[in-house]
Amino acid sequence: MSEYLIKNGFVFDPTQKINGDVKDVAIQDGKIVDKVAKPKVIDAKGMTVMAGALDIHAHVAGPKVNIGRIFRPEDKLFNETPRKGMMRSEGGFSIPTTYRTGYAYARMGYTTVMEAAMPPLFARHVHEEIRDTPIIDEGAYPVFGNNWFVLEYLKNREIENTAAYIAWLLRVTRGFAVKLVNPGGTEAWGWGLNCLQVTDPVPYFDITPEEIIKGLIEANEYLGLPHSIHLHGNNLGNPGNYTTTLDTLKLAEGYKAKNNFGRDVVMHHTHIQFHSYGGTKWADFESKAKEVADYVNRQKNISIDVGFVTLDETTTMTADGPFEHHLTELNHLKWANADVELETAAGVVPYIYSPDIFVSGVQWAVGLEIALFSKDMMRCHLTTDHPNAGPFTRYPRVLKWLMSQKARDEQIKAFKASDKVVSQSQIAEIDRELTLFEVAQMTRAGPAKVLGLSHMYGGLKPGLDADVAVYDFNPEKEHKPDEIEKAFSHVKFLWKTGTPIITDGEIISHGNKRTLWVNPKVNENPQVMRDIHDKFLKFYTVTEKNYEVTGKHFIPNPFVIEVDATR
Amino acid sequence: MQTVTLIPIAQPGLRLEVDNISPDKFAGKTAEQIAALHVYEGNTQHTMGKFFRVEGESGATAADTRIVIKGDATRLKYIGMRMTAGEILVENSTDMYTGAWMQGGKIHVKGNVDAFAATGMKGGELLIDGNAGNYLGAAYRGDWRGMQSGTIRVAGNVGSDMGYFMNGGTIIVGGNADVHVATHAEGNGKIIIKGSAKSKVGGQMVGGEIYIFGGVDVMMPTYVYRRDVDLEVDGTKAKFALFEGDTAERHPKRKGEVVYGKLYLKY
Amino acid sequence: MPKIQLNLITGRTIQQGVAIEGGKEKPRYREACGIIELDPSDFEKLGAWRNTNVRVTSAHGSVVVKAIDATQGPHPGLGWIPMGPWANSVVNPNTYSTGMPTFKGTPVEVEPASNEPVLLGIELVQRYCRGDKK
Amino acid sequence: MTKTITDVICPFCGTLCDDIEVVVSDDGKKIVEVMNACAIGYEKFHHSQATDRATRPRMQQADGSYKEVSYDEAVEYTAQMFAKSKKTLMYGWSSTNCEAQSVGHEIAEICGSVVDNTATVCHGTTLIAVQDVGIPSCTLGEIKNRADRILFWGCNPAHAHPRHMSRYSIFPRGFFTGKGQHSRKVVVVDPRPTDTSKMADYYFQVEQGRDYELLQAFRAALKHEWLPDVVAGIPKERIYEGADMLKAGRFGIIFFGMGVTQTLSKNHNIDAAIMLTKDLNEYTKFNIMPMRGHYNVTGSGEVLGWQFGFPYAVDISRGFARYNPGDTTSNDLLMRGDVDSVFVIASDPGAHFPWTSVKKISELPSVAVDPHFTPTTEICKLHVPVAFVGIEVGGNAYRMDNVPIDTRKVVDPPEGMLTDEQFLEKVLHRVKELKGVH
Repeated sequence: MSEYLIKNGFVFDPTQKINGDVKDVAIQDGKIVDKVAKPKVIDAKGMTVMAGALDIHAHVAGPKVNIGRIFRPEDKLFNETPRKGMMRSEGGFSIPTTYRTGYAYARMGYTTVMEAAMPPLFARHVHEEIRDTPIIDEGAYPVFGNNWFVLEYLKNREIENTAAYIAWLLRVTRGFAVKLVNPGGTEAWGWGLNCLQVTDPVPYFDITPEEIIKGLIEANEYLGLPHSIHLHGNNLGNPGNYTTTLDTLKLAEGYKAKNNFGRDVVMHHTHIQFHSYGGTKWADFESKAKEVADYVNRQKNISIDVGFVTLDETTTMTADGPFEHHLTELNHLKWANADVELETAAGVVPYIYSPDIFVSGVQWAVGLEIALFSKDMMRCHLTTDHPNAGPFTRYPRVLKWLMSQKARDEQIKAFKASDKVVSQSQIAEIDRELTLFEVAQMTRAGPAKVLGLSHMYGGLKPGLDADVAVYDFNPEKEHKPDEIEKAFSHVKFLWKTGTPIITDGEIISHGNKRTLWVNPKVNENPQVMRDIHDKFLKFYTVTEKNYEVTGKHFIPNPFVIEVDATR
Repeated sequence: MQTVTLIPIAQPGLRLEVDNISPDKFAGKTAEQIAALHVYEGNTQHTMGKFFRVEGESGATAADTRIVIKGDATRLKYIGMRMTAGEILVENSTDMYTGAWMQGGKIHVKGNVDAFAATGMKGGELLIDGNAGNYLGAAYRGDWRGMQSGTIRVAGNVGSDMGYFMNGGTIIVGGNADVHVATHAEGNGKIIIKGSAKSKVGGQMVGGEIYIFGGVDVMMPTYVYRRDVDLEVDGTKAKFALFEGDTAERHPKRKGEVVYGKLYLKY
Repeated sequence: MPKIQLNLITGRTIQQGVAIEGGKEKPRYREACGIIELDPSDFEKLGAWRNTNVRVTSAHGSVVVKAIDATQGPHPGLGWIPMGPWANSVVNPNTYSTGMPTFKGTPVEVEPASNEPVLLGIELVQRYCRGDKK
Repeated sequence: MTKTITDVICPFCGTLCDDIEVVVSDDGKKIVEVMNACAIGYEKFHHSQATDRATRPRMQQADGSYKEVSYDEAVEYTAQMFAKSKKTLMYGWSSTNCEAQSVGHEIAEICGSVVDNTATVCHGTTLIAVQDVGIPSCTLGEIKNRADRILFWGCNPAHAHPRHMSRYSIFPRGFFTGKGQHSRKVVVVDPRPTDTSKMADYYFQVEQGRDYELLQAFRAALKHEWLPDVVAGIPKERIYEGADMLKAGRFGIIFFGMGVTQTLSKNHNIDAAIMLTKDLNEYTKFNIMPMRGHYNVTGSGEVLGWQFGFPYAVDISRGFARYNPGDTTSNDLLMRGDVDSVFVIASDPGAHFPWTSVKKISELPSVAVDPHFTPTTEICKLHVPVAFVGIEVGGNAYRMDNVPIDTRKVVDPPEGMLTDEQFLEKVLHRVKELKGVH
């Protein structure tokens, strides 16, 4: 019987509307409980207590992440740390090794992370990296938006077959949710082409991004999966793309969430910062964060994560193959591309968001504006689309900017083209400073609800998993901006499902890390099974029998979420 | 300027990593404190004192600290790594990474240096009386930012891949160069070879200048003869044939003019 | 004794692949890799019979192999020894600080050596490790 | 009654064929027949059954002969060697599974060793080039389904990857390539005509050692830049013609091999080939792929990549990872005398390193873990025979296009034999005791 009592902390838990009250939190056998008999007592007086945080979108495990690691030795230069006690050696800044990834999330109070894009054919690779990432629970989103089965079924509006295929693929890849990346555009990239608008036809397949997105919303709700579709829309990163984004978000209108996981949204649009740009070219580049945030505020059935730009040298990576080619044409830095048969593609390019470059400054402003214009922080989540807009290790710095206007003003002053950044954005006029309650919504309660995991994560209600973070941060005191960043960079204490991971700032355990996946049951569907068999015979280069991820050597500690979608 | 002298009293079984031999690390330390600094032989951490007798005093800052290494230094890696100021004099030859990532100050090696000397050099001066190994003044693996600034002078010959991804600074070679000179160079670095070069000279070069006095055995096919020019190069007045390339690469425009890598061959 | 200068390259052959999986201690490995493939024109210059032994010498070492007709050619001036201990007795070990020895493009001299034996792979390696390689 | 096991993965080359059928005796102990494999794969499955294979460790004696010892003695010798060494070279890793590699990496981290794989003499220079300029690539199915331009530069799949051409590149009929070979133009660049070039529509006999010049010339030709009359033995007209033919395709692929990675210019050859591919994406769709040799050399690079950040030549001597080919690569370390013991697993440097490096191995405390007798096992102080991965034990492997495929066990290893992973686990356990870590 392992029992802990965290006493006298300032507790922030939106799931219970607890807003900084001084309360005790009790842990027993991995769960939050009302009271405990003989606990080990931790005095959190003057400290901030929250549930463990969730990252709803980060590229932390899998083929393109590893391309990034392998092709950027310079990203490791002078930042490696040696093995210490039971802790493995760490390395890498923008694309850290799996061990540093687990440790770094834990240090910030994060206990659950979702790998944002899993190419199904590479599922084994993704799971091997997840296995070697200590402490944090992880799930992975297989990509569907350019998958030949999906394109062919949806061309004929076959929702039930699409759903049956999704159910099969989630099971054989041990996947968590339905991810779309540049729907249709990445298949077009197979021929060096793209789909920039939701109405652009996909070469050969005679379907549009619009039809793919709506069809997958319908299939996702047919299955009643925990998470909604997780969408990276078309036309990412281009001046004037906010209209494409609004066209994309509108596709969710009229759909209602159907699931048993307490999820209300039918579409999660990810790293929306990259999709909220005005202007016609880089010269007149401007923020359209207000337009996008206002629409999201009105539309209760969609959620977003931001993808804050952190102004670092980082490594961009996405299944949006054509975008990465576009990027390497712009910055002339090394380019990796990885097209995947029948399924998807990926690209990787290093990128420097320089405070000396006006566009980087505006991108920084767009991210912060999206959050600061958002009215419902349960539907607006903190991400950097790691590592695309910046490494996840910068979350505390982002919090500093979100919680302190002073911090924002200091950064604005530091820009070389400060005036132009101000004139092309609204960031300088915003005086909103996020509260810790709102931070807990953005990083805990919100993502947990949208992922359909609020029965496990995101709060401190008795019965939830005992993922608890204690920060050395007194909300009643005044803080200099950098003190905010410092406090959230390194938890004082952390529990993962009741196991002490960090005490007095030191990592003492690798915990009991789990791999989350969703196993939907659907009616027998002989046609889809025939189609699968046929495609493996004719077009795949691995056999059907060699496709499914099985065995402890890939997933030593699975946590399966069963969904019954039989009719 | 104060001088610290290191006299080898023992040789390591493996190569010895002496990144702590740098004016920045020695500054403000007594001989005893310097002798207590760490050096690494594989997985084993030793004190400097185990391999060197330390004599003299360091200055208060790197700038007024001078280090003299006597005796056999051929198994010492990383001498002067990342130094920002001050001086190092090596009376014989050194192993790899001499002056790697140095930012300022001066290193003078009276013998030869092995590969990767002045990797990612940002500034300062590296003087080599003997020969230099491969990858002199080159970028670290994967980095597109090679030698940025500073000066390297080699009296003898250099190995392959000199000035790999060079962005700035000057390298002057008294003798001959092995294959691949200034590959991927961009910006305005300058390489002068008083002897001859082999093949693959200026391959994939976007910008910068190469001057060769003694000829090239096989020219890159992607260099185009432009014209003859009279120049004074490091004290030598002569007529040079100007070639531009690498025509396979993209080339930026400056004031409407396309900027090429320039290869000057002395007649 | 006539000697010819060649540019030596090495690499895989399917016979080499089969032989390494069939057992490198076996004579079959020697038959597959203890050979040098010469262009007919180079055979003429050398004045040696097909399928007789020759000594191949470079600045880095020397080895006796059986000279056979080029199976994939013509390649006048190029000599081919399948990758293995025989080739590695003479290739240029210089890595140019890339980690990769220069396995292809080693200048060699080839001379008839019909009375010298071609050693078995393991024999050859053990010989030069014990230092009794000239 | 025999039984047939289907969808078996061939543990020989990077092609990693996964459609092999193996007929085994009813007691599951003997392989009776192997179907669909190439000559090399067939030989590997069958030779694993050899009655004369070593089944217990062998320690070298003073006279150079070998004496059988127990696995426990072998574990003790190996662990002691690791614990006493200042820097052990742990070389190989390419013919074993990713699970074994992982265990080895922790030993390296605890003992401060260098981990290097066979890429160091195969596609290591490719990895250097990828780090300098990236790599636009794809899975082999993309080529099967889309490619109409296939270029083999310095590689000879007819010999090195026998089923590559039929499964993936020249012949297969895919989704957009229903006519198979007739939908494609095949190009071969090699200093000598090969059995692969016999199948080519275009063959360029490049002057040996001048690939870099020819590649840059092709790039210049794409932009119709000036060229000298002849480059690397090829008339400029043919270079311009070749460039236009590549541009005219809808989806092209360049495969390359040791013909360029091991030839003068090495990483620069690959760099130029990758840039040629990148340039071609201005006109059409093009990708490039190294023809990886050992069936899991790619996997070794991947596991090292996510655990340490570098794909080979990883020096962990100071507890954290460092990487720089030319310094931390096997042949440089051996020739420079910068390691004091050698651990070889799942590869054969004795046969594939220059003799000067092999001699160094024989002079140091050394262990060779390999199912076969090899030149390496016969010069190392200790030979530890193990089960064949992909035949007698499963485990994950990565194909040349980075696709992970879980290999299968088809028969039991001989009584009492350990696998790579089991032996390494025992060594790791003992090393932790000796070093006092947990």
